Amino acid sequence: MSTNPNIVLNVNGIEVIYNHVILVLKGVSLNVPEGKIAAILGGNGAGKTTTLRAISNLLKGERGEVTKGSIELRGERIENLSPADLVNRGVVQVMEGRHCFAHLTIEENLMTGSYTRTDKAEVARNLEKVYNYFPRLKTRRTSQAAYTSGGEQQMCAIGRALMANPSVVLLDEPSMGLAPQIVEEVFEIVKDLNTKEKVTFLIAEQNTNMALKYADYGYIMESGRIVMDGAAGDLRNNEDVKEFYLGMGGGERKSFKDVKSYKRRKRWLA
Amino acid sequence: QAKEQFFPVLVYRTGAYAPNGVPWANGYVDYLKLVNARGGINGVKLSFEECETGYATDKSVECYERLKGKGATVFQPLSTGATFALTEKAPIDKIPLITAGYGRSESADGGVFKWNFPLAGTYWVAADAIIQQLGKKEGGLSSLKGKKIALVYHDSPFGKEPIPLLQERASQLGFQLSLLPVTAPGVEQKATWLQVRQQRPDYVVLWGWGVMNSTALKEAQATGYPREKMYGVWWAGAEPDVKDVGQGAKGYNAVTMQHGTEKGADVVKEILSKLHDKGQGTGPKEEVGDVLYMRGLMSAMFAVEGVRQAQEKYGKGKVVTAEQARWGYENLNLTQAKLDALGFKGVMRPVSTSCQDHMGANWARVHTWDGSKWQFTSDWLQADEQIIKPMVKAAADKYAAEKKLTRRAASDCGS
Amino acid sequence: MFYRENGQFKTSYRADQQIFPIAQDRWAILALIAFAFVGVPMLADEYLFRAIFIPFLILSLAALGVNILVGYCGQISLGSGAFMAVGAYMAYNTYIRIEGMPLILALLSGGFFATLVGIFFGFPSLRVKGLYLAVATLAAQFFCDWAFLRVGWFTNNNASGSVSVSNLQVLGMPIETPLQKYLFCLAFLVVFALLAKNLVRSSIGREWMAIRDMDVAAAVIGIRPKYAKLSAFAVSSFIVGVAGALWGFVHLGSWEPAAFSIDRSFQLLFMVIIGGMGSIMGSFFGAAFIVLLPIFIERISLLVGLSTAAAAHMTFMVFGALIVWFLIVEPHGLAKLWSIGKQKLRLWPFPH
Amino acid sequence: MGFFLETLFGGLMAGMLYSLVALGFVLIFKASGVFNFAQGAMVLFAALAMARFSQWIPQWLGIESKLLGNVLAFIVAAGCMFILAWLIERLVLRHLVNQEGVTLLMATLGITYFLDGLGQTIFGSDIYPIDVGMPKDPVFLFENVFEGGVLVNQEDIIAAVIAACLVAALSLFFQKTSTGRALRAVADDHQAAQSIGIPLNRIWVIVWCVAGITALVAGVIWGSKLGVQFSLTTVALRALPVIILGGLTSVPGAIIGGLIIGVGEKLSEVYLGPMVGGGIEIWFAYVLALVFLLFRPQGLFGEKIIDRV
Amino acid sequence: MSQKTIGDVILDVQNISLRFGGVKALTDISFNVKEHEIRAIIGPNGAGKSSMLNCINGVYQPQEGQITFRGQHFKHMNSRQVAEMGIARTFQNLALFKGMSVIDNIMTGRNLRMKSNLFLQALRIGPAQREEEQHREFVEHIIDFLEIQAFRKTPVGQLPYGLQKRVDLGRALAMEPQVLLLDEPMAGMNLEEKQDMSRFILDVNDEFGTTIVLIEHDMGVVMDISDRVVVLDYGKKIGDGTPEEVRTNEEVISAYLGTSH
Ligand SMILES: Nc1ncnc2c1ncn2[C@@H]1O[C@H](COP(=O)(O)OP(=O)(O)OP(=O)(O)O)[C@@H](O)[C@H]1O
Ligand SMILES: Nc1ncnc2c1ncn2[C@@H]1O[C@H](COP(=O)(O)OP(=O)(O)OP(=O)(O)O)[C@@H](O)[C@H]1O
Ligand SMILES: CC(C)C[C@H](N)C(=O)O
Ligand SMILES: [Mg+2]
Ligand SMILES: [Mg+2]
Repeated sequence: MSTNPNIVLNVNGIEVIYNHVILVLKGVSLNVPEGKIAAILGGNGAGKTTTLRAISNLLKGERGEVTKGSIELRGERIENLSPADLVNRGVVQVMEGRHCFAHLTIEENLMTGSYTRTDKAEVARNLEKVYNYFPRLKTRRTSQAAYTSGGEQQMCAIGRALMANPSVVLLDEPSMGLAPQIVEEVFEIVKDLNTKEKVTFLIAEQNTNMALKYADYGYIMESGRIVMDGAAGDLRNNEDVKEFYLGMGGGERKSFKDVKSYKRRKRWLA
Repeated sequence: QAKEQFFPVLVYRTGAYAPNGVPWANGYVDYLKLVNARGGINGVKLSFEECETGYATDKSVECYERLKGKGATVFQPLSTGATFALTEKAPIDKIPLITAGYGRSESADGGVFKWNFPLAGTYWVAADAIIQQLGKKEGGLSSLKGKKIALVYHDSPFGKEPIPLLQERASQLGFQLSLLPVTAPGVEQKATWLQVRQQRPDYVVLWGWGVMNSTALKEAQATGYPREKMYGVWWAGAEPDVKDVGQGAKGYNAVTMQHGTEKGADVVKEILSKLHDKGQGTGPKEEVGDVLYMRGLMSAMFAVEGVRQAQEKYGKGKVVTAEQARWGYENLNLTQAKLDALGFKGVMRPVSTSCQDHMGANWARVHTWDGSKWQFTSDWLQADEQIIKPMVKAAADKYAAEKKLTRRAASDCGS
Repeated sequence: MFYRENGQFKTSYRADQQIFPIAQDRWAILALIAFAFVGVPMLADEYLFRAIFIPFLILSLAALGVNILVGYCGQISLGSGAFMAVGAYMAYNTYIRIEGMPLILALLSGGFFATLVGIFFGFPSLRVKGLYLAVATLAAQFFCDWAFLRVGWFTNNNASGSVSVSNLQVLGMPIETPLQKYLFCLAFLVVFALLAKNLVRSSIGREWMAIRDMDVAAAVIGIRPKYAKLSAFAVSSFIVGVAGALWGFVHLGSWEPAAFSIDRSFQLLFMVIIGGMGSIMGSFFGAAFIVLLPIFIERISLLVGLSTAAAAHMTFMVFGALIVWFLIVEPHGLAKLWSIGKQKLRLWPFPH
Repeated sequence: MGFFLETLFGGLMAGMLYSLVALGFVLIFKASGVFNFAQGAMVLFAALAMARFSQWIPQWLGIESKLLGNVLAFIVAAGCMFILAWLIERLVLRHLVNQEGVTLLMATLGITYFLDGLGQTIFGSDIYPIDVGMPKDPVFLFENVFEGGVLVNQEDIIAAVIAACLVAALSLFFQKTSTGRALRAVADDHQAAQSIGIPLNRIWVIVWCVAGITALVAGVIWGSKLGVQFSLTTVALRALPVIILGGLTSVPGAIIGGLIIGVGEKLSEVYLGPMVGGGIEIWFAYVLALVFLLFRPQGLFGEKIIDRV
Repeated sequence: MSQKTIGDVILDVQNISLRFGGVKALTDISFNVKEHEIRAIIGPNGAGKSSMLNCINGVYQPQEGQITFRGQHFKHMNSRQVAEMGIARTFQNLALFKGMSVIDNIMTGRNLRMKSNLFLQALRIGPAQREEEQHREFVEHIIDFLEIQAFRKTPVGQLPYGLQKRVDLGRALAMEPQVLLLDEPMAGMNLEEKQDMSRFILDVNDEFGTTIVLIEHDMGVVMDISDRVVVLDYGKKIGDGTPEEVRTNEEVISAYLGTSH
């Protein structure tokens, strides 16, 4: 990877501590090349969300801080920028757990997404685009976000981020709570934006199957460390990944019903 | 032990009541300084320390405890609420309380309230003086019959204190009393003054403190109630109460605790020359001699003179204990000659206390705001002992009964 | 190195359910209580007792009560002053009206009447939430302020509307000297703190917290919001009422409604927030912070030679700044700060 | 009847004055989810600045004209409020992003203490006049209809007009501009607002500054009515039932709430008060607000309280 | 795999309609749940699945229709009643008690069964103490079962999303329900965790005989573990039957599954 000259995002050995005492990331390094899709995979509590928060500088509100390492965006150190500065530089995060503005309507939610855009025509175009991607949102445009279904909120959160015309999007579990069709659509949208508009993506995802299908490169994370990385295709063929993340250990997909006992996950780190 | 007679000073120089608390404190402290400049009490120098109470009872208690430990001679809390709380503590600690012009009216009864000294006037005195002045205006107390008098009062023990006396007077003289409470601190009085406008009382008696007073005057102006018909208690008759209203308060009257604004008094001149001209004064020079400043000055004078009196008994030129000082306050005998010598000529009349009478004087005058300064507009008024005495006794007895206290024996009076 | 829970294995759930599961904590607390009962009386002087410790103890007790309602059950209350007042005035009335009423019973009866009033004003909480609920409790506050001034019965028809008590004694022992008063309040506080701690770690305590954190979910698992909220109001106002009675009887001796004004309500709420919502310990920290710190700052300002007024203003400013500073360091209050400190100690000397 | 009208009118006017203070609360709450306990302190601080500068500036610059003096003082005082807003953002809010409401409430308590101390240190703790030439004497209407006429107060009317203008302007601001929308977003979720590029820092400075200027306007009006001194902070307590009745998040609610509370409390004091000894208006205001809340728990115009699982 | 016996209808939903203003969340929905079965509800986003659970739970009150539980009819249910009758539930958007530790969260699930009164609890003597210990023991089993021992005393607000979901399930299990309603229990989990979760669900279903109503978007899971499936779309029921039947239902395919499944 280091041979690629166009690294947009370069995370270098960061350590994150919550509340002054809880050490969560223990030296995470990763980089995302311009115009590619990178995925972070890993179990619950591995630190994916934390990594994304560190990049987009949203840790402060969670009382976390980056204590070691550096984060660069196109060669510029960004640890001390505010999230708003980052959005102005084109980096937008879609937060885990939706976080729609409860009292605002769906449309108002989307419109706040364009806070940093000044061109009215462009905003209108973006809005149209989002509604095209998620027709469901259009039918619910006037309801308060709090009163929409989980999936609708998820669409709203993604759509809202797109309204900022980002060049780098950090997606935290985009597929969560979405119907299978929509999951696929979301990934298609990602691909679409990626190829057509050269938007770079960093995706934290549980749906390994999907993620590796669409990503160019993957990182596997475990207990605050990156334990494996590689091109998506390589990962897909890795035996461990197959077994633990794709459910295809030993060839065939196993039925959920037939999982006999709880898996003892193989730990890459003892 | 101590070489100096220590006077604690509870003050409020901040917060809602600061505009009224500051001049009093300045006067109090200036007088203590003046006594030192004059050479102390028979050579005993005074020391003092301020403690900020913010007019809050619990802060006052804290200050009391703090300064008590330093050998306090006498406390003057300058708040009715704090007076109530300290009244319970003083007998245990054996420290006298001077509450010149406030506190419980029944505490004038030294037989029950051994440690309290509402010197020179209680609220019942003030209320009675006002009624007498109204009587004079109407051409005799009996002409008050059928008149309407409204009491606009601070809704607190302080404000409620005059009610028993006014009711007594109302039933005796046959005027109609209506009670209009104002919730502290009294920044919103529209409803009250609408009621005044509706009832059209012949007189309004204003029993306020702090911002309530100026607000009342402004509302009176806004509802067109004549200020000439308004009579305030002596805590509603100083510069901070009217100066911000200015011309709007013209004609407003207030009963005084004997003194008014006394720029020309000897003691004021002395303070100006001995302290302020040397840069040792407290507070702004222009305010020396203002009403509340004088009140502080006078209160400090009482504190000092009691000690002087006690020295007569317990040893001239010696520091007296609080308990000894109490005897001094109980046996004050400030004759006119003594007062004149102290520089209070024309400011006040004699005060003399006894075992039974802890008040020592019941005189008052009325002064009126002419738009820029206070001016006396009445003769000396004396509260009617016939009415007040029995009320004091009854109330004191009730207190004693509740507390299971017995009246002091005559023998106790000598000590 | 010395503060560790390693090696202290719990062999029963009972052991794990102790108030202080870590042995060091247990010893520390016992030592502290022993010190409070024995050590402090030997060291403190009258000023400390009367001006510092007694108010601190009583307000801690009140803060404890408020914490149950606000911190544990999440019902914002600005009526604590009123409940204190009810406690004080009703204790006064039972005390003087019933011949031979024992002091402790009188104080508890103050708590009992505060409970009734508390439940009454707690009813709106079944419908109204959050800051909006504050208005109901404020109504209690202003109404009680007014009622105690206006209704003669409460003050035994005292003209000025203030009341006083004296000659306190318990089982023939007088509660007169500062030391006796201190021990009396301390005993109350220790007992109530223990009972409160038991409550909050029992099922009722969990119900309160569940209602606080997410009332819809709480209802779904079978918690009755009505019962949980009203019981929190009841328990809280009982404790607050007793504290009010102590404040009147033991600390002031004589009082008027202004002693329990809206400022007191705010003060108590702030103790709870700065000390730590939902923490018994936090109530003590909060009371200490709000009662002691200003006095301390003021005395320092006086020592450096500021005038009375300047010192008072400085106190305000420094105190305000400290509040903000502590919140920035730990938004969840001093109790949280304390537990994080302990956690760090546990890791020490090897960070993480 | 004449008297009833008078009371009614007096209540409406008093209500408008409460609304003016209430507005500051609503503004900050709506735009950042912070219940600003310091609103009363800000009113006092602003009024003190205005009162003192209107006295000092003419002295320093030797200006004769009262109008000019007042205008300059107003500008300087507004400047103070701006600096204050900026400092509050820098030193306080910025470090408390994404914290719970109570924490922020507590922080504003810290600010209250600080301002109280600071204001008195800089400006003194005496009572100071603000004289912007408000007419003080009453006028009487309908003198031919009712005996004694119906008394109204010009000062109140002026204040009411100013309050109405402020409300109109602020409502427009919230409803029609994208900043207004962003403010509401911030109130809902600090973190999400940050994540889509709303600059919290700038937003907060703006909001606090606007609230500061509202406080200044309230301070000038109340100050010219009462004189500027510490008790001015207590008018905030009067505004509490108003905002709660109107809804914490509603600008027009502050006005309607003010009118209802104003009328309710004056009528109750005048007509019910005498029966029970008077002094009831303050608790009556709260009880009135409570009664409304039992029917609409979010206040008359407040945003619905959302609880969904 | 043990042969499981599906019993009678335990929960019967009849003609439920639910509207929010103009939004028709549910229109005339009927379906039933039999004892001991795993019943899945699927459908596109906003179809009304969560609303359906909310109606059963008494959180929402449907305008029309009735619900029958064990032969008792309800026009609408009251949350407390529902809980007492033995219906527990997890939430799509995590409705944990954020400020409480994992243990306390799960213990709240036992509250319905705790009988000692306030005074006993305050004194913590005898029965109260014993009761507390008994229930604690039960909860510890659940904690072991869900493998969250290490987080016992952590405030749940600090746990990662996936673990919070487990605690949510734990709380519901602590109620020892007869019917367990699960709203997307596996959202935000990776495959391995989903396998674990499926195992939990199957075990609960097997060992305790608990009836399960499951909302889930992962078709793999739904098809593998459920006995019968209801499909909702825009508030209407468009399919009901065994996984096999549903999978091949044209309408379901076009509305929800899409072609690739
Ligand atoms: N605000 C916080 N305070 C303390 N600890 C936290 C906080 N947020 C996360 N953690 C801890 O950090 C670790 C990593 O959490 P993170 O949310 O980054 O995981 P994740 O990989 O995103 O998991 P998931 O897939 O479940 O979302 C967890 O152990 C969690 O307990
Ligand atoms: N309280 C409410 N007020 C208004 N509308 C509501 C409310 N609850 C749900 N709705 C609407 O009802 C519809 C169904 O919502 P529901 O949450 O049941 O969907 P769902 O099937 O669970 O979807 P998802 O899979 O996305 O969670 C949605 O359009 C939603 O916006
Ligand atoms: C200066 C004062 C003693 C008057 C005051 N209102 C009080 O009685 O408390
Ligand atoms: Mg995550
Ligand atoms: Mg759902």
